[in-house]
Amino acid sequence: MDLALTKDQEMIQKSSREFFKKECPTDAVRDMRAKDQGYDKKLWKKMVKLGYSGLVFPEEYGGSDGDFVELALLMEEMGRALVPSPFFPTIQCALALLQFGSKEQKAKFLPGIAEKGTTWSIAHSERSGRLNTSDIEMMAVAEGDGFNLSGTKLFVPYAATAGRFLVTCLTKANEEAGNGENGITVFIVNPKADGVRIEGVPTVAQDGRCEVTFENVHVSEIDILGSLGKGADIIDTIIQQSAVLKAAEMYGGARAVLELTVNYTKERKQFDRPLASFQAVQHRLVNLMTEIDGLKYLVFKAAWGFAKNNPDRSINSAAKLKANAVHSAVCRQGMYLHGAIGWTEEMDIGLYHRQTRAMDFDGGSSDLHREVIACEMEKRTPLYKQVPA
Amino acid sequence: MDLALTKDQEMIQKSSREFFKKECPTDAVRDMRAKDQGYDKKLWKKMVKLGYSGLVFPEEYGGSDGDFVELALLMEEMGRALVPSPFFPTIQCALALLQFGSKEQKAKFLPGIAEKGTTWSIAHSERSGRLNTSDIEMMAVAEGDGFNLSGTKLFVPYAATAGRFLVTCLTKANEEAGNGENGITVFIVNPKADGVRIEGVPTVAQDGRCEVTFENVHVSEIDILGSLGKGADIIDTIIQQSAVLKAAEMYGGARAVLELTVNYTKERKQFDRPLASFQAVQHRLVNLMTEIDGLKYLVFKAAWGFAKNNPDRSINSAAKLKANAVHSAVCRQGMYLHGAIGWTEEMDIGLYHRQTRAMDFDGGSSDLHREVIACEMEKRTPLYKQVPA
Amino acid sequence: MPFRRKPLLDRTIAIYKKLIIEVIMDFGFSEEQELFRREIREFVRKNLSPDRYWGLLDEGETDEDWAFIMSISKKLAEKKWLTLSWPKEYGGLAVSHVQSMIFEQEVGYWGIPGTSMGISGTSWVGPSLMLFGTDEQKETFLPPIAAGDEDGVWCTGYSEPDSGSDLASLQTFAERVGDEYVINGQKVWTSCAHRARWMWLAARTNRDVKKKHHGISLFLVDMQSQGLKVNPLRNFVGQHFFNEVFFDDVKIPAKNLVGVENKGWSQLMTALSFERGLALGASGTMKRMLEELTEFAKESGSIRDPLVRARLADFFMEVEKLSLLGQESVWKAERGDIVIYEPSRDKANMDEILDELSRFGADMLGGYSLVHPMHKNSRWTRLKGMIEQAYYFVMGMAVAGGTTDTQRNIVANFGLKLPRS
Amino acid sequence: MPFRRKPLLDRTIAIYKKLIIEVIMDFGFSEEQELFRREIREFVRKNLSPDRYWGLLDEGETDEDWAFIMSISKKLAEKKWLTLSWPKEYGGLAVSHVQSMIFEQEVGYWGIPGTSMGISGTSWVGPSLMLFGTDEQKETFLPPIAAGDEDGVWCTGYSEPDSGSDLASLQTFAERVGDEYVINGQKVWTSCAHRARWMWLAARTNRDVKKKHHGISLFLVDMQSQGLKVNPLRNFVGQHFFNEVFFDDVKIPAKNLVGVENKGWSQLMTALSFERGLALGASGTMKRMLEELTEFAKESGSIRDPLVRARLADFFMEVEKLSLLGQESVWKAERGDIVIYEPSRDKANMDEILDELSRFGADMLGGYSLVHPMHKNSRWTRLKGMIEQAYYFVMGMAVAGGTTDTQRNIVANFGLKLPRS
Repeated sequence: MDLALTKDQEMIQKSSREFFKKECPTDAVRDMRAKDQGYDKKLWKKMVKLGYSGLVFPEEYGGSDGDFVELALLMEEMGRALVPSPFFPTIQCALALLQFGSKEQKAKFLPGIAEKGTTWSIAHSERSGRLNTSDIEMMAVAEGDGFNLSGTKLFVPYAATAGRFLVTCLTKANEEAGNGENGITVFIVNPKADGVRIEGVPTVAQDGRCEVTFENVHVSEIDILGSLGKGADIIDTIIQQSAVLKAAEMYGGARAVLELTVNYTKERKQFDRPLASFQAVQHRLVNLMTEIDGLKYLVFKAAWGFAKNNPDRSINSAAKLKANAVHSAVCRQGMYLHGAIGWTEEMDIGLYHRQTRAMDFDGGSSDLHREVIACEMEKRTPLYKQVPA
Repeated sequence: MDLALTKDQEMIQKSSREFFKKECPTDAVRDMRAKDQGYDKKLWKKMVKLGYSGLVFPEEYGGSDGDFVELALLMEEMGRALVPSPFFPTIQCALALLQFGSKEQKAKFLPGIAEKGTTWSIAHSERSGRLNTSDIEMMAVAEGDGFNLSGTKLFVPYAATAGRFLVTCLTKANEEAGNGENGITVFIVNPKADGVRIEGVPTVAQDGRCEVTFENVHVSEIDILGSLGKGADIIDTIIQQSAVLKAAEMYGGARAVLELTVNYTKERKQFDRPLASFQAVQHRLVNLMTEIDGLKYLVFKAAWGFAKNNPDRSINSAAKLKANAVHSAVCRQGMYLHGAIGWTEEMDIGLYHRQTRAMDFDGGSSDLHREVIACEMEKRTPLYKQVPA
Repeated sequence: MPFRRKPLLDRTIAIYKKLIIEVIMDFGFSEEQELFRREIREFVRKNLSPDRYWGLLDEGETDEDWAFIMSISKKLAEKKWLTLSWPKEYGGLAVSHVQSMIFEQEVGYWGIPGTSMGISGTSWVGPSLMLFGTDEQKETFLPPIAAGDEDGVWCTGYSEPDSGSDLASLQTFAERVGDEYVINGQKVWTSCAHRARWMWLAARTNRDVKKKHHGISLFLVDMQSQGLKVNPLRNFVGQHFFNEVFFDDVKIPAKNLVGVENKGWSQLMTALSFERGLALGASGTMKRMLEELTEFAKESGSIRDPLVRARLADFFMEVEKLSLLGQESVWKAERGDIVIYEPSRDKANMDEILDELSRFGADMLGGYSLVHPMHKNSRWTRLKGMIEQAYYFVMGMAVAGGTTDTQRNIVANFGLKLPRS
Repeated sequence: MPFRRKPLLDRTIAIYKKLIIEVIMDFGFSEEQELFRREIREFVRKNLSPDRYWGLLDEGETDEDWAFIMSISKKLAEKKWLTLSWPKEYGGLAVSHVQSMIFEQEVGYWGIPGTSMGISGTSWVGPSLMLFGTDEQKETFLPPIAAGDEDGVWCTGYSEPDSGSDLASLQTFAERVGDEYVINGQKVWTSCAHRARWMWLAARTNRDVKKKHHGISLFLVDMQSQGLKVNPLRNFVGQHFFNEVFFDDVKIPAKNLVGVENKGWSQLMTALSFERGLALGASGTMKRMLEELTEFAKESGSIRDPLVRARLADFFMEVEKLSLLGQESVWKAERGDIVIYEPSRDKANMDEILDELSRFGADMLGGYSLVHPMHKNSRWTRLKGMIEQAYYFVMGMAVAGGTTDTQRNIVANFGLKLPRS
């Protein structure tokens, strides 16, 4: 057990923190969010140039062989600096390509992400507004050399500028098998294909969410990710990985909000004493700090599991579950402790609070992750009943 | 709307408070709880003499025609004074007799309760340790002029001294109908009948709980309460009524614990200032007071519903749900604010805390009542969708 | 002291029975009161579209919104509902506290806009003037409020950049010069200043006082005065409720002083105490949110989820509790008791329940909770945006009426008689 | 500062790959450490019955219980596990902090009794004597502790009737008379005083001090001294952990003073700081409770209830979090950092989680939670009574190690550097 960062990890943490501090101050964040696509392409290009988008790819695909902990550290810094970018959905898809893609698919797509900064997005949730695979209704019907896709995907992040989508569909062959879970297939779809229509959804986080409608969009068989009808496992993996990455981002944001709030309450006087000297204020801050400290270790223990190729589902889900609770709590309580001034658009804390709901949604809701943990607990033989090996 | 008590209600409140203050000080409570049967028969006789046991019976059965609010006020005082007595299970059964009993049954049993203080108990919960009717497994098999009952009931309060039990069973005729809920019948059983075995359960509340085993206990048809196979409705009514009464008792207890704790923190000094001057202590107490104030009105609004013959299931269940939360919270936080001294057997607060689990159990758990409320909410057409009459 | 009533019953059985049935602790309403409730609902059906919910700090973003709100004020004025509790001589209906309560509950539930004439016209400017104002002030200022006129729209100038919850530390100064007061300083978080015709202003008139509570006076300020500037303070999601108001040698006639110079603090406290109904309106609002969420759950099928059921039940209990606590204050006021700590108790509780309810609601909406609360007409908006509105504005509300912590301090001192911390 | 590593990789690819695989932020344990864990579990299987859980303040009610606990101490001593972290010269194993942590986690999970030699022998009496004791004191007092002898059982005399969390206000007085100290006063909440052979006593030796923290000294007191009386303080459910201890002219040799007279406060603070492992043991205990509850849910069928599933998941997260926070302190200590506020942070958090977990557990047990925690063998007892034990004793534990509020104050001042309240 050694909770210190390696030299490489420290370097990533330090250099990315400095980079975002310089390139992505909060005023720039406000400007970027106000843009139609929700981010600044110049900043994105710089991030690509620094190798962020290919961080965890093998060298052969233009990456730098980084590990999952490094990726989590990078997400933490993005969360801290509120970086508006399509990094998260792109990496979600890229990790799935790495694990489930064919050799050809990897060779075709990964270098584009690592070197050219092609962005990807995942078109998964539908009208239920949830990420549960059992809610998928969109159909893909076999035709010719592939399938025709029809349906509507909701809250697809940064879809308007994406170079490719991963799209989840029910495939008929499997639907006939009667099991919805296993009847899902993941397709790689070009947003420029005929029949794709993209419309922006006005979100409070201004994070480029779109409704994407597919009308008889033809996709060739070679653009299936993994195998036909085995998409549920891919989605499950994507959710597990992205839960941890999103939780890392939320940890960075939560820590930043705590710092903003601690500093504000130290400076601000009320009834002739600093706000931070009131016991009620102190205990709120202490409770928040405790949870944020705890979140940190849940996140990095989960990331370490992926880095060691031995991910722990319960820990991954616990990290997101805790992040969902903590990030929202520190934003809301931080707003509260700032008083009325925290409510104004000039103060940075509101920039974080605007993201709380999106952060909760991406990577999976609390209900979803509670159920993952409960399944694991149910399966496990308790230690006290285990017979020694 | 007038939340004041009537003269009669005030009189009951005042007289019973004085009575219990005099006859049931906390030292006496300790002694009574230490007895095998868990209460003092002399005190019980005095309560009967004052008309408590027949308070809400019609005059013809030896009662004084009191209303449900008065009954709730009496329960509040019993809660405040920690009165150990079989009052609650007796009244649970008596109310059921009043509502569902035949003329003969009422004439036979009610005067005994009102005038002689015969105590009753309800033998309902079984090995699931819950009050849900769906958990009933005990069988009653038709034989001769009645039924043979076999099974085990758990956590039956003050069973060892009860003159009669109400016993819930599955009756074969209805079980065949396939619906467990409606296959239940309530029997009036004499504990002295052949085949009844009573064994004390050592509870932390020392409240005379027993395991009651029935082995082929024969019960005549005339001792069925209500009609064959319609017992689920009776149990439902008993739970609704007793939820409110138990909540009233818990309200009295919670208020007493709050007072004990407020007084203690005002007197006790720490770091040269009264404990009650610390903001963290104050806010704990304020939050508790708020909930206890709220509990009061939930309880009495529910009781008012019964008194007006128009009970509101959601309010009844909300009263118990809130009581379960508040009573336990004020006991636990009260213990905490008392510091180590609250932990000693000399202090009264522990007497209340010992009851928290029993209070939660009697009258229905939080889960049970949440489901009652949810069903009501589901059924109701929301106001904004109602078409004006 | 036995209370068996048999002897009593023997003697006066008829009277007694009547007593039992009619005068028990009573949570019900009279026929007249129920009729009034139906009349309000009728008004709502006639005048408000079911597609928009105007509650939860929705004071209207656009000029069209504002015009609509004022049109409702006008209609409310016609029914004298703007001034329901005012004495008849000032154009009110002088109804009981219970009837006012019914109105506030319905306003919360249906989100009826335009009931307060700015942020303060009907609620404390009017009642304060009746107590402390000169006859001329009453004649000038009360009628436009009661009539729902644009000229009866008020904002309140209490908060300042450095005063926070510590109201008495305000620094805006009003200097008596001849028969005028010259005002300099700055107010902040002034809701509705961009709509109001008048400001109810607290300013310092004496700096040489031992206790900062002394030396404060109240004024009636024309928002069109020279030297007065209103600056919008958009909130973090881009909505405009709050303003900064700057006073640069603003001159007002001396007769616009309310009551006695330097005695403003106690008048101001009295004005604050008029704001008793917060929990009543809020419990109405939350009842609505809960019903809408239940309907959403039924439509989406999540009503079958035991977790959703359990939480809905918990919130039902909390909202009912809050509503009953609000009623307690009304009942106390009705019978002439002074209500001291109860509104603070209920305010703190209300903030907490609303915070949790809005978060639960957002969780239930899932992806739909991402939608911007200002886009009420987007086809991805659910429940008229009320959940997002609540989710993002709870903290603003918690702070607006004095922070929850401050409320709890008040309850500690006055409700539980604990020593000051 | 780009961190693309291609140039680096080109040069030193082999070394670099090794780095990645072996030295990332590491939550794992070495083979030796895992072996140690297995050895502890082997010990448990051999020496403890699966039908009783000795954790959660269960120090044994009867003399038979106590004899059993001492027998376990003896066996632990044979393995040198009582003094795992002590230097080898004092009979210890001088293991790393991580290995101590493993031991504490397992002690919590399995509820291994007899690990602390009374309440304080191994945890702070021993380590404090090593720092501040004379050679003679070390030779006399350390071996019986390390050996698990009855003579090595200690209690600690800190709390007094009027001192509460404010330890420095203690009044028990020790007066130097010739080569003795004469002690008068009273201690309270003294765990294990009725079993201990020795007391680690904090007493006042100087009353004329400006700050009450000065003028305190530490002593080693024979519990069989004349004038010393131990009075049981049963708790509210009838269990006997605590005692009052009265000192009536109790004479002890002057050589039983620890360190320097009147400098006891800093020694005492050092002793308190040894108590770092609370959260580690507690998270082990809670992990056990959670596993037992999950099994109960599987057996009773309530595992199919989504409400139960959700709460189990929440507690899994909380316990895992607490465990990781405890590990943070261990890791900091291991690399030589000073741990200041972290134990307070984790103690406050632990109290809260245990409180909620025990209430949830009691709810799950339903009627079975009514059973008295002292009746561990009743056939209605579930989960060896551990839920009821926790439910009724959490508050005692919260108070025992300094109240949760005080812990939060410490975190506020030292963790967040907030000004004193």
